[in-house]
Amino acid sequence: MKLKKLLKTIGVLGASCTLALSSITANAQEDDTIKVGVLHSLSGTMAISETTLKDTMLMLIEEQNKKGGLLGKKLEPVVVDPASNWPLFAEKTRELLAQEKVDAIFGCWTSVSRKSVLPVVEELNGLLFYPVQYEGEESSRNVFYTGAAPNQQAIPAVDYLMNELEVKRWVLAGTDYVYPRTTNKILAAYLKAKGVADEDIMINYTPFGHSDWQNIVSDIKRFGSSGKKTAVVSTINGDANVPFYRELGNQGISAEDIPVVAFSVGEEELSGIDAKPLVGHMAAWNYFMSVDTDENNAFIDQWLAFIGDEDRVTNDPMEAHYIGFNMWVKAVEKAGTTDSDAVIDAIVGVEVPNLTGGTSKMLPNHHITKPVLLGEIQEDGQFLTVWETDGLVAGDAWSDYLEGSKDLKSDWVSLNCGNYNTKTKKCVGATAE
Amino acid sequence: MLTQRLLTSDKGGMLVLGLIALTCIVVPILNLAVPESSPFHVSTFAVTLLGKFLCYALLALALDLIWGYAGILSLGHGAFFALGGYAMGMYLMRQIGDRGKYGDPLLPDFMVFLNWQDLPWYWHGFDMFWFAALMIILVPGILAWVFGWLAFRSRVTGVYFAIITQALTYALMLAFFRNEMGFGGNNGLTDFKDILDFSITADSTRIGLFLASGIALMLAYLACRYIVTSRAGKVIVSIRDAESRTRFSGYQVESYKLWLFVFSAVLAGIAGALYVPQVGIINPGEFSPLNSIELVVWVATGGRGTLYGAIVGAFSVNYGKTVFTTFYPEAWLFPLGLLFVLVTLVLPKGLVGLIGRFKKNKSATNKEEQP
Amino acid sequence: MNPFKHARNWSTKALPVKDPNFGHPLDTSHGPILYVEDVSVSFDGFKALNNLNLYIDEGELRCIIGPNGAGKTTMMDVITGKTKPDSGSIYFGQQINLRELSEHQIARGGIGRKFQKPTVFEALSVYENLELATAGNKKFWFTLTRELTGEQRDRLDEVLYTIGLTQSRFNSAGNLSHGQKQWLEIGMLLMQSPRVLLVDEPVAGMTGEETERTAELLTSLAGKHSVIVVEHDMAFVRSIARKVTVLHQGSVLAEGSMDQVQSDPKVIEVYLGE
Amino acid sequence: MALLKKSVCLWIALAACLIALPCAYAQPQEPDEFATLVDELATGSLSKRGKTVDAIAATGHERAQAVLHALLQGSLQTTRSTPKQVVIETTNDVYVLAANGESVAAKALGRTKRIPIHNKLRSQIKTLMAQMNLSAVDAGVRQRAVEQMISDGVDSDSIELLQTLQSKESNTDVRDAMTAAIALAQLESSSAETRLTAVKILRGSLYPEVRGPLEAIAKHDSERSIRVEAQRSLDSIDGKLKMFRLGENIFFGLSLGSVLLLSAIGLAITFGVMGVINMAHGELMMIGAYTTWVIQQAFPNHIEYSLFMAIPAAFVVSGLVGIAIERGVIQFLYGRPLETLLATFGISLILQQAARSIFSPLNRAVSLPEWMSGSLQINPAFSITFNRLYILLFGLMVFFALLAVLKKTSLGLKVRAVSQNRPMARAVGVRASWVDAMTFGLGSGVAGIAGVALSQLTNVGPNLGQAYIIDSFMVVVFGGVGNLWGTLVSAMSLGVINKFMEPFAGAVLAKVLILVLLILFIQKKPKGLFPQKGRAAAD
Repeated sequence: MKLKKLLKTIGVLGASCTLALSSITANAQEDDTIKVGVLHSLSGTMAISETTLKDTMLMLIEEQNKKGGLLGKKLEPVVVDPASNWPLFAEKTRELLAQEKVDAIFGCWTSVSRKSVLPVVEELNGLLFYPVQYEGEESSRNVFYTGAAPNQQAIPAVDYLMNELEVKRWVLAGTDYVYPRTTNKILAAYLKAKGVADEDIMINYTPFGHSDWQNIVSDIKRFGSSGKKTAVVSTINGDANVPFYRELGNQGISAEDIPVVAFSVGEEELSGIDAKPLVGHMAAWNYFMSVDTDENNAFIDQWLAFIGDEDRVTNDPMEAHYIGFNMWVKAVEKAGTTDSDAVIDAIVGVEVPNLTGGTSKMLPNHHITKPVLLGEIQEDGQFLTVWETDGLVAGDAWSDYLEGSKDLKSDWVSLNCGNYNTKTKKCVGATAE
Repeated sequence: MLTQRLLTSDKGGMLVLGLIALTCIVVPILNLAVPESSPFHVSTFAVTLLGKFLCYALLALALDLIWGYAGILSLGHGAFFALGGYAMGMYLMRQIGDRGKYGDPLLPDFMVFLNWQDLPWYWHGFDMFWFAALMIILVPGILAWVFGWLAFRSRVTGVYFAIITQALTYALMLAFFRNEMGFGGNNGLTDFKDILDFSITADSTRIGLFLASGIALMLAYLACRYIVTSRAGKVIVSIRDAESRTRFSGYQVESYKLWLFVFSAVLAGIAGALYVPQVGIINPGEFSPLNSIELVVWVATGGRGTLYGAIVGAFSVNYGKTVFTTFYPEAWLFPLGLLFVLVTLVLPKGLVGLIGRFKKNKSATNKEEQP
Repeated sequence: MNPFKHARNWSTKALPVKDPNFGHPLDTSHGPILYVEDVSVSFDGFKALNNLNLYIDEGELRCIIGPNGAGKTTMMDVITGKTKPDSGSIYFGQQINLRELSEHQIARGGIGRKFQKPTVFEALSVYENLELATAGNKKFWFTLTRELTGEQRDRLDEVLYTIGLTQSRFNSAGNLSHGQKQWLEIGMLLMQSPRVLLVDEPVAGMTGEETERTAELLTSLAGKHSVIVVEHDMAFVRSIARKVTVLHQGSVLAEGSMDQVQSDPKVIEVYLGE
Repeated sequence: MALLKKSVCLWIALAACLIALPCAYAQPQEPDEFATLVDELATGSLSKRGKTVDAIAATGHERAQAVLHALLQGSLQTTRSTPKQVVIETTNDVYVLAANGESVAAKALGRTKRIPIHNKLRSQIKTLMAQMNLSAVDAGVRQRAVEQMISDGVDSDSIELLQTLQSKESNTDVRDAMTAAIALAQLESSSAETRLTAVKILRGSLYPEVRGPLEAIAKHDSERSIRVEAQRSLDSIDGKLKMFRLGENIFFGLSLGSVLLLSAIGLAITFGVMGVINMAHGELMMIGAYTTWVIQQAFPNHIEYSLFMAIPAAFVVSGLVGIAIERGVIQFLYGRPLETLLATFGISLILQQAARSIFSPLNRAVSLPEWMSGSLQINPAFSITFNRLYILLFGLMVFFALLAVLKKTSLGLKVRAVSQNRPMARAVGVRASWVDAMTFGLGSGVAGIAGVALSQLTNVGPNLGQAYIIDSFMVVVFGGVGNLWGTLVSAMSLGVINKFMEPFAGAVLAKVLILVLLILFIQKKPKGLFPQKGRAAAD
């Protein structure tokens, strides 16, 4: 009797659980829209950077719909919150691709989130547009890297410092994670190749959110007082920047004495800082809000109108989404379908205008061409462009300055391989299908 | 005899166990045998999601055993979970072999990346599953033993214990974030290919992992029941309620706490090991003290000191989280935070206690359900 | 086959008065079972015990009285290992130095203690309370895998009868009356088969009838066990005491029969004077 | 935001105005050439601006200094309308013509645009101004000018100038700096004797620029005696540097300690005295930091005083939130510390999300008042940054104030009574619930004050609290729960230990080691450095 009752209860509960499950997995399959997944953290530590990108995507989609959508259908954004939790990124990607059946995902910020998402995107053959500058050393058939590779940001910046400011001593300071580690390795190799001695390079790593910079700044000061011109190449991430620059300013290090070139400090980060102590320090990006072109002005006006706040700024990853989204739209139109394989084939070679007056092109290695701009921080939190590359720089997935990757090459058109070893003439790891 | 001891007078537990067993039977069938077009099809997404919940439930069970029964609140249980996960992750990394991006037969990608020449000593052996499996048990177990021995011996209890366990997991998190440690730094371990020669992305492997998690959870539940219904279990409850009385009854309280803590840590390690191949990544974020606190909240929400309450809690909170992050991505922390507050204020015995309260009029509640 | 087989046999054999944990029978050849000699304890400069000397004979029933702060509880703490003395020695029998042992070892060795406030395990039933207290192997792995032996269960029933709780054996201990809890705690001590019982204020809060029964219980225990009772209730002390020790400011003020002690001018001064 | 920026400009412009004032009445001698050059600043391209600046300096015009200074400070602006007028914004929306200092109405100008400069120009202007400033009235300005010259490198032309000025210089500090500058330049002299004297003069000189050239001489000079002397000079410099570096490290440690102290001290009350594991403590600090920002937004023209307004405001706001938390949730959970942990963790999530919803997930820019920035230069090798110094002092002030409140006031007495024996305190007529609310409010308010201090060091955003919560708990537990002095000692010692470990262990490992040491320490002394005494403390 008792057992029977128990089994019955289990049955009822089981049924309701299945119902509950199907409510998570409910997939409204409407064929009259094209779904676009937006995978940016809206809570947790990364929300600070990623929320803006979510809004950018919503704006771009809205604009596209105003223009009549895509292939005659409306675009429908599907926003999820992976909450700065890396396994959750993978789970949400699966949800977007398998449940929501989105046709493309725009998202991720940190390297680790991309790494977490990557296997899922490859497994389910989805499309991911990744808008942030990153360490390179990766090329996936299903991912499009619209942010800068190291050769599109770090190396030109160092060239500028070396040639224009005659910097002789280098401090490579970064947060302890992959992007700074790789960038610094590439830079160290590059500098040594240019004849910089070991003792003229100081490398320093700090944890995320490091807030007490007193002795590191004092070390930098000492390192920089040897009579040779010194510069800091900073890959310090996010929250650690404010205390770093404040300490620099307070210890009396001005941009003329020891300039800091940052790769992770943009307009958005500056809008959260009292920019006064930063004036004159530099950043290398592919886009500055201050660039005076028609496209950019239109984009800024559109953004400010969309977000309804006059004080908001635009930044480089937003431009990357702008380029990436337009490339995707163009490729879909070219292919006539949103099918992943067709879009992957169609998108290589697609050219769209970027916001700095040039035209960016999708390369066979799934990176794009971009200009590199060097700007000095001004008091209003904007950049004054002091130098830019002559033309556009092609993104390089595998760095030429690293031992492990200098022989590797990525070409998804002719080789259909993301890591082709030019010496052994083999596709390493055999990830290609 | 034993079945009777473990299962009777544990109606809630039987119900939960039955449900898990049912899920373990039904879900694989609905996933593999039912065509995708059918409304009864359970997607692979749902399978991995459920598999993840099962691992969380196992972790919650481990915590409930020491918190609910021995009154030891560990705010660092995520550390054991993550260590088990890392041990499994290291095995999976070694399984990649030369299919990494750089094609190095021995070194994982991130080591090639950092110009490491040799495999660090602590990575040896992880190419063998049995070794990894041993480590999944030993590493959390030994850490728990050393830590517990130090802590219990000097009678660190209650709030102090909670805080130093938090320090433990925080220290581990910072340490694992360091790239020099050789565990992949912030990116952790990812891009796994095979487990035991099965492709990790295959649906059948997913079902296998899902089943393994379900079975592990059921076995762990029975093991925990066995402990709490044994004489040792009663001693443990006595320690919770009147520690010095137990001591003056001739029990070496420290040793009881220590073994229970070690067992709980091992369970957490196993949960982590099952979790990693299903979510496909392990990184130092798992050590974050916030994760451990959240874990405590699952147990509290479900109802502590009942074992099955922990499972209910883990499922309901995580299900709620999944729903909220999908439907209210901007504001899901509000309901989540509110839940924590309400549970502690209104439902000191958790969801299970709430159900118990409804049933109170019907039948006399069994004693063990009361923490 | 069974790794615990050996241990089990050993524990059933050890159930009688011999204590298993010290490996040899307690040597009480010189009379006293407990020697407390020149023991001093101080907390932050306050001397709780000051060169305390106390000898308890085997099978003796000793009452200890004294005003608040005389050091009664501290004395018990010192004997049971809860507090380590600053100086002095405490011997159990001729050879066992209690200062070197921890609480559970002392308890296993045969010194049981009842607290001032009744502390029973409220979440467990009366039966389970006694089960826990039962003498025997108390190691984790043993209790995890073994049930009580028949012999132990018989003894448990016996004790249940002695403390008069046979009727409520399956009731939750938390639901017992105050007096019943006190008895249960004494019962738990008995299950430990101790040589020495330390009983702290056993009749506090009891009704007259309960007090009477407790007095009966304690006197019946003396002889088989040495019993040390700390009590404020003079009438109760008079009803059971053969020998009384008066503590004052951490050392013994007087010792003797109740009448002797009561007529001692020093004692009168402490209790009435100033 | 815009208002805020303007007020920043205001102070700078004011300073510029003070310098410009004495010149304002003088009639320009060659108006045409100077005015043309000034106009060129606005019309010419960025790359040509350097030459224009040189030319302006070369005119020796009285207003040259004012114009260059304004250019450096960013207060030199140009109108958008043609013909472009170049103006200096002296205070908010008050303009004078750059070329002659005549004031103009803001309306007449329309919208103006800042004339941008970059680093090269900036250092060029600084060098130019240094030479002009060598004969400034203010000794401090002269000192900085000499130091600027030292760091730019002194050429032979400047030696003579410096030598003449040095003989006239009345201020000893400035004279010493000049001596060092001259000696530094003379190190390159071809005369061995001059080099030797220079090497001797530079013995013990702490200017960072001195070491490099001296080292070179010690290694490569042709004269052996000079090499020996140079080495001796170097040794003496190194000896001094070592000492100052130790001093610096201790200060760094104390400063880190003061941050720990501030973040832990509120917790020492809510956790230490009341036994509430307040996981929302960090968020109460966050509220304090946001309060600072709101105050700065509300009074954009009074940034200098904003902190003095923010401190009481933050105390009140955080305190009220704390009281609300206590009345709403915690009062039902006394005696169940682990439950308070869960509930307050939930509250911390809600508060974080609330901050995100109200202020956006982006960080907010809290300005540093002028007096908080910069450093107290004790000598060229040792300086103490003002913000750290003030925060250290502030932390100690808060600590002693709190100590006084607990020891001397009737609230403090009641707090201690309730924390030690609740029923007894109630029996003697203490309104325990009122005291609870007040105590929690006090602890929360102090957390708010800590937030004000933190806003001066780090980001103000929704995650602010998370960064400090674990450290705060460690400090309180290490010091001994319920003991304020313990908190002070523990915060300061943790800070100093950390800073002494960092140089060889690195920032991450130092922190890990500290945590491990803490764990081991608690095993040894489970109740912390200064355990609470008496029977109540026993369990």
